[in-house]
Amino acid sequence: MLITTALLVIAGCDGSTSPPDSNEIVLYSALPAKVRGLDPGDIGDTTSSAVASQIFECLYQYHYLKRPYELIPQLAEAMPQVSADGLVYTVKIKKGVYFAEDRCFGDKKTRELKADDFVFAWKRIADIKTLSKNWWIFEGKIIGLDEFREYTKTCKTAGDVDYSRPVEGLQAPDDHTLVIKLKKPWPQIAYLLAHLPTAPIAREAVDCYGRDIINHPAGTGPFRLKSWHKGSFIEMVRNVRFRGEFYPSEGEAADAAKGFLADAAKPLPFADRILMMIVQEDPPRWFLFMQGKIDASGIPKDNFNEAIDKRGTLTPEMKKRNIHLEVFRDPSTYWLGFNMEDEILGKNKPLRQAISCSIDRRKYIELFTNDRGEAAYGFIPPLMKDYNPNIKQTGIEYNPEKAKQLLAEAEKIYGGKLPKLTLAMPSTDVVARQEGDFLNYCFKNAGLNVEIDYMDWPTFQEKIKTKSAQMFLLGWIADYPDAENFLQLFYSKSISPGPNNFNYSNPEFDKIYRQAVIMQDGPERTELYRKAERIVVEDCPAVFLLHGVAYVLHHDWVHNYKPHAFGYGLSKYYRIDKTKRAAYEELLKEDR
Amino acid sequence: MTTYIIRRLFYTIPIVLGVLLTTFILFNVVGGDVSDQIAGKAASKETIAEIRKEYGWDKPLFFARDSQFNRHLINAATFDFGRSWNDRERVMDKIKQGAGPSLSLTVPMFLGTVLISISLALIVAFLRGTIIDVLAVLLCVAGMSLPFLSFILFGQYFLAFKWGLFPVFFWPDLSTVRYVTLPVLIGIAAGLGGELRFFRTVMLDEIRNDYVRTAFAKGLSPARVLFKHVLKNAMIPIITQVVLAIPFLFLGSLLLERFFGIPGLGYLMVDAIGARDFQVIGAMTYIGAILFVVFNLITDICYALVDPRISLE
Amino acid sequence: MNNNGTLLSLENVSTHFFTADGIVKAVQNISLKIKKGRTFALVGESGCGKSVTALSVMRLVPHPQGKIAGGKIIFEEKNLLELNEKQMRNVRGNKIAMIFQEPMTSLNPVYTVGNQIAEAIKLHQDKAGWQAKEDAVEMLQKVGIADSQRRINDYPHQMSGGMRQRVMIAMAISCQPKLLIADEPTTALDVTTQAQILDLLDELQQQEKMSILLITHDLGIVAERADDVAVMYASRIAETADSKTLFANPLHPYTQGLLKSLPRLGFTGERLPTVAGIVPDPLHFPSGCKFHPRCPIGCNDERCQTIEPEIRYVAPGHGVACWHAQGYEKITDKQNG
Amino acid sequence: MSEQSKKLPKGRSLWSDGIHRLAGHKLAMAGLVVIAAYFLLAAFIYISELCNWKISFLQWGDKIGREYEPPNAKNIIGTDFLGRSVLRKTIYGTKISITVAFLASILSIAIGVPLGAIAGYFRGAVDEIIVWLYTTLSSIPYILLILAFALVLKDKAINLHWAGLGTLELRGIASVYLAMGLTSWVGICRLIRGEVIKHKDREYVLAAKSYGCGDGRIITRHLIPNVFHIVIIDFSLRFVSFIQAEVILSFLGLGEKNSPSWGAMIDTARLDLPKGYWWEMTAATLAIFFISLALNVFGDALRDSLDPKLRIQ
Repeated sequence: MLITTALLVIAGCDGSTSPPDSNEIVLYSALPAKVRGLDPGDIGDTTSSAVASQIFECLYQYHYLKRPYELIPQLAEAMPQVSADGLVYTVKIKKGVYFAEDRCFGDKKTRELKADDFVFAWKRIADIKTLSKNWWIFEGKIIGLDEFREYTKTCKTAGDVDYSRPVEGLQAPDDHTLVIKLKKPWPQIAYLLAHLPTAPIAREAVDCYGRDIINHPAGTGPFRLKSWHKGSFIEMVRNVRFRGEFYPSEGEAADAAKGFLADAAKPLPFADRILMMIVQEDPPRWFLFMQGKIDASGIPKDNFNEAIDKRGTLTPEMKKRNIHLEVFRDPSTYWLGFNMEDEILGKNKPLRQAISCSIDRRKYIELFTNDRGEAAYGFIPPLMKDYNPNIKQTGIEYNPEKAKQLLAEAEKIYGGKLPKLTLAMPSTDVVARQEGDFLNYCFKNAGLNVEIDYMDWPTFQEKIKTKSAQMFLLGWIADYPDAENFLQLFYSKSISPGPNNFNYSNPEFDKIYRQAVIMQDGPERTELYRKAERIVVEDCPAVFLLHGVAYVLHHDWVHNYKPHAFGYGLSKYYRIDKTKRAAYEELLKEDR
Repeated sequence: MTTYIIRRLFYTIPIVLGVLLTTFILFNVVGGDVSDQIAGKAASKETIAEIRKEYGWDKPLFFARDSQFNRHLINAATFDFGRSWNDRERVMDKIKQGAGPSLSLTVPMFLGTVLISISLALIVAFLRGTIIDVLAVLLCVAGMSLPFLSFILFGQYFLAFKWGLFPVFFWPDLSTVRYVTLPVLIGIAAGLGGELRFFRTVMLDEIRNDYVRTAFAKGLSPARVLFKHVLKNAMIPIITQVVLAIPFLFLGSLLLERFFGIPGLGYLMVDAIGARDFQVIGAMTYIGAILFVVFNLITDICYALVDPRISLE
Repeated sequence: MNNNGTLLSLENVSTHFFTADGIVKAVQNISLKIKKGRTFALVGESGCGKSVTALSVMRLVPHPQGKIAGGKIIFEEKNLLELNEKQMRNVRGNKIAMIFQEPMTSLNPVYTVGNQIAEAIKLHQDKAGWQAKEDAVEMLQKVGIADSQRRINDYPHQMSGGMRQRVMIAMAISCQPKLLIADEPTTALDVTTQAQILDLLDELQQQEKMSILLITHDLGIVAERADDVAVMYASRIAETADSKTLFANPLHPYTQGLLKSLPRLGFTGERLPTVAGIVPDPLHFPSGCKFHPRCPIGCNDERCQTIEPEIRYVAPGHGVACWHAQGYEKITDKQNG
Repeated sequence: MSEQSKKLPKGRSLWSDGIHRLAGHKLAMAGLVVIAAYFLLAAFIYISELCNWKISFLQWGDKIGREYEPPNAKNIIGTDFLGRSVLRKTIYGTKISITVAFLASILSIAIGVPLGAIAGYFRGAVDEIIVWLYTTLSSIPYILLILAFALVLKDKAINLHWAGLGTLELRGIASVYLAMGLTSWVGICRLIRGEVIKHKDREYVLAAKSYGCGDGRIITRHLIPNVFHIVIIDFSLRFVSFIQAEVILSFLGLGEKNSPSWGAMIDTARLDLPKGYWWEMTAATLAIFFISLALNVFGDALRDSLDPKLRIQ
């Protein structure tokens, strides 16, 4: 999933005031961006995912407590049965799972989940008329699905698309069995079956609401949408038809000591209601958290000093208020990318290296992540199993003197004084401007002449898609814990408008990539991944800046708050202690 | 009267067409299509072509039966602006939903500002030249000279967060009155200066008229002279200022709504600007202009109601 | 002091304007007496302070620049300057009414004339709306407006200048005031209308037994209508007497100059000043007698140039402020006539 | 009051009279001094950049202290997140803000005055078209119009080859002042048109016509100089709104990014304020406050002394 630079904003998760019904347990949280729509097939942004994941479920989910991240069945009965050649996946679906009550199901209000709902949902993603952003998930993977997409292109309108048209690779022999046939091995498939866009969708809902389905999510999850005040707040309530799930009984070694196992085997969810406020400005979001209105909050960059001291622990003021800090690694890497098709940069490796040498990563991390990020030398983040600690030796360190030497070399190649370079920034906001100021400061010190060009996200995307950005600041946060998700960004077949924004093309890399993606996990594949990474780092299509670290503050009344890098629908695990919440209100009153 | 209104409506046709042409040139010709942005992170050429078809960007701009401009005119005439490409929501639904919250913020703000500033303007105009008047004018100018964003930031930080006098943000359990109070007060504080100064000038122009002296010579009290005689005469500039401000109420307040979580049209605009959602901005621009044209007409009718010298025939 | 017969007396009244450019002494030490039922004319060139004198009596000097700096204004044995604002409001429009020069602008354009007349009646006579309205109709009739029942609902812009001045007069007399101040009531009107309005004022004076303070620059009108006259020059009274005396025996060179410029018969609407020279700038009055630069005698006389003459009464009721006036130097004390 | 009208010295033209009155107005003169200081500072920054002078207080990019140093003896208004001097940034910000407001004003005058004069002078069809044009633009809510222009013009390249100028790249503030200029000429155009209509039948114009002056000459040599005071007054008051608009546009991400501007500083500081780093916000707010105050005071005084209609005593 694409993410903008080192701005580590986390959706605050839960919070509380006194709810109208005194026995009701309410989670309050703040979303840092607007929610675009709750059609899982079309969701491409984290904020909408954070909401929709409380309502929809996939075949699989990540274990809440175990690390490294491990998949467990959610709607599926068990992990898939895979044929020997790795091409046929058979998934048994749980029985007795019902959709949340919705008027689209007519008088009965609900219906049991069937394997067909998955087939329908995935065909819908393939249907070009729905303009789904998530076609990349299935593109070229499932037998017959690409042909289905071709077929939809021939249809005049969305209504003409015939969903009963069979797709060989997607079959539901009975209501509780799903058979997926692949064109080639796809080891990551299980991760994607835990990815929100693959959630099942009831055909009734699509028929009933048409394109308005974005406002009428009907899922099988622990909560259902009660009301959605656009741009303001979203209210969800417990889904009475929820299939029943229990809090995990095992976890990491330290989990028991931290109290994460206190609720083991208790029925989920704990909360009756979720209230998600949309608060796009940082100051009010921080104010709401400090007033105890919302349960958890990422720390806006500029509130760091107030919340956390130099050693990365909470300030006494925060401790006094019983606020907890969670720090965790993000599966993300941030970089300054080069457009390899650019006349000046593409053919001039010393220039790219000079730029790489000129940036003081340590200072960057200190300034923009309060010293808590990890300097990056390659693109696979340390959270990934395939992370290569030795990539540092291949990577380039901060060295302004060396930058100057490389620059001299670069000028020889270019044949004269280098023209002004342009760095595209994906945002015009304050943090982007500060980053730009800092980078420019670094460039100046190394004698580089760079213009920083700030633009809004859509313009930035357009620039990248049309290959007209020379350099750009961007990052990637993994959709699933497989480094393949990063590798594909450098594959020559996916250059812009595909995800390879660098327009990087290296036949050697391509060969390894093609080989590695169809391999099952194992030391051999790790070796190939690392080799591919080394090739990229040597070619220097980007300056790898840092791997993200996220911070979340939460109040002491939220129990079972364990950060998770891939899961979104976590509200079901949180338990609220209302007496502590009341105590905080008292504390606030005293302070005043 | 009816003939007058009909004639005036007739005059508005070229204006409305002008507005439509302006928005079309801005958003369709210069702004252009945003299909690559809609397509998302892994777009292919065919998806982009499909999107262009979906939104009609593959059609000629002008001079064809199915040209984009014709489409634009039809959309405007039916008030159906299709779906926002950003979140696939109906543009008209978004606007309808936003109008209420915006009005709940801007109407009290507007009434407060107008009533306070007109009353103060009468008083200040009566006391013209005294130290109170000089101070009031200086305060007004000072208020006008502070950036609006500063008003909001200081107001939210001190009044709401530090001193806890108001809620810092919208909250579902709160009554509307509670959470709009602070933004309304900030809006009034920021807007009062300019309004007060304007109305003071209007009143001063009026208060120098001979009929005011006549009224005083009759033995009327200053309050009666100001509120009965001066105010009604000052109504023409006041109506122009006040009635023509009403269409803007529907647009909400860009900054206040965003900082205080009021899901109105100002908020919608900020989002639309960030996402380059030209459909929303274009629709808002058009609706704003229509409202303006309508209220312009209402203003003219109001003139006739307050001033016997003006006739609509 | 004998106040019998005196309705209003001004004693050493001064009114100053405080402007950005300095203090303008618009009225300096003016004293005069208006007798019951008589017409007192205040004459002078524009800018001499006569209007400000009238406004001072009403205490309607434009504030905050203007201020009555001193003196007494005795009306019905009370000093108006000592009344509070509320008491003063009870005098205005009730006991002392005023009409103005510009009938075109002196009426409020957005209210009907009836409304404006009735407003004063309601205020001062404590009458209900319908009663006040009936009174207003009656008043309009009184000032000679035909079809008053209907005209009462007219707006000022629907009336001619003369009609509007009649409305102003109706408004002024609606509460039977003791004193009517008429500040150049006819200047803005054409000649025939002027005469009609003045006749109307005369007539009403007879009926209502009120005094009139007539402010004008037209000596012709004074000769015909006034009982007593005061001539003002540069914020002061130059000469005052009853009308006959003044016209027969003007003592001040300024008065003499004015009278010379007066056509023998009747009056015309022409502007008066044919006295050589220009009216002095009130910010930079000349030293000594303010008339000396224009005075055939004073321009060469050192005393005139340095010492300003006080008003002295050379005969009962006949005061003059000129060193060279006949009999002026014989009187050493100020007399209060 | 007739008494006061007399004290006007006689025989002075509108201009010399106005300037005389203005010179006596101490507050207005103080305002003028402040405005001049800001302009000179902006000019000085340009000159020093052109001549490559290294003047320490203009080196806003230098790190001069710790990060977020509060105001102290060494750095009077503290430092920002990179340890750069807030004072230097504020001083340097003058350049952007004054440039934007100045160019926008010039642009709006350059469009509005000729159009207004032509419309008022020729009347007829030309007038109809120009009036239609500005009525259309003024029907669109100003804030929406300016945002739409800024948004659409942003990062666009305008092909001026036909004019022999090459391509104009609209980077950074160019789109901002273009948007402001292209949308705000309506007011001045309307005023000039009205005034020209009043003047065109005056004796001096008729006289000029009678001895054979062409239309162009009459407009440029006779009419415009006689109505130019309106332009000056409008300029001084509009300037303020442009400076304030820069703040809003910066908040919406449409402003200058590469060097400090007051709008950008306030926008930055909205994140700083909640943790008590108030100095950057305060510095930029005050910088805006003083020039706005000066312009308002001066503009008012100018209007009072040059425009007899609006003169307030």
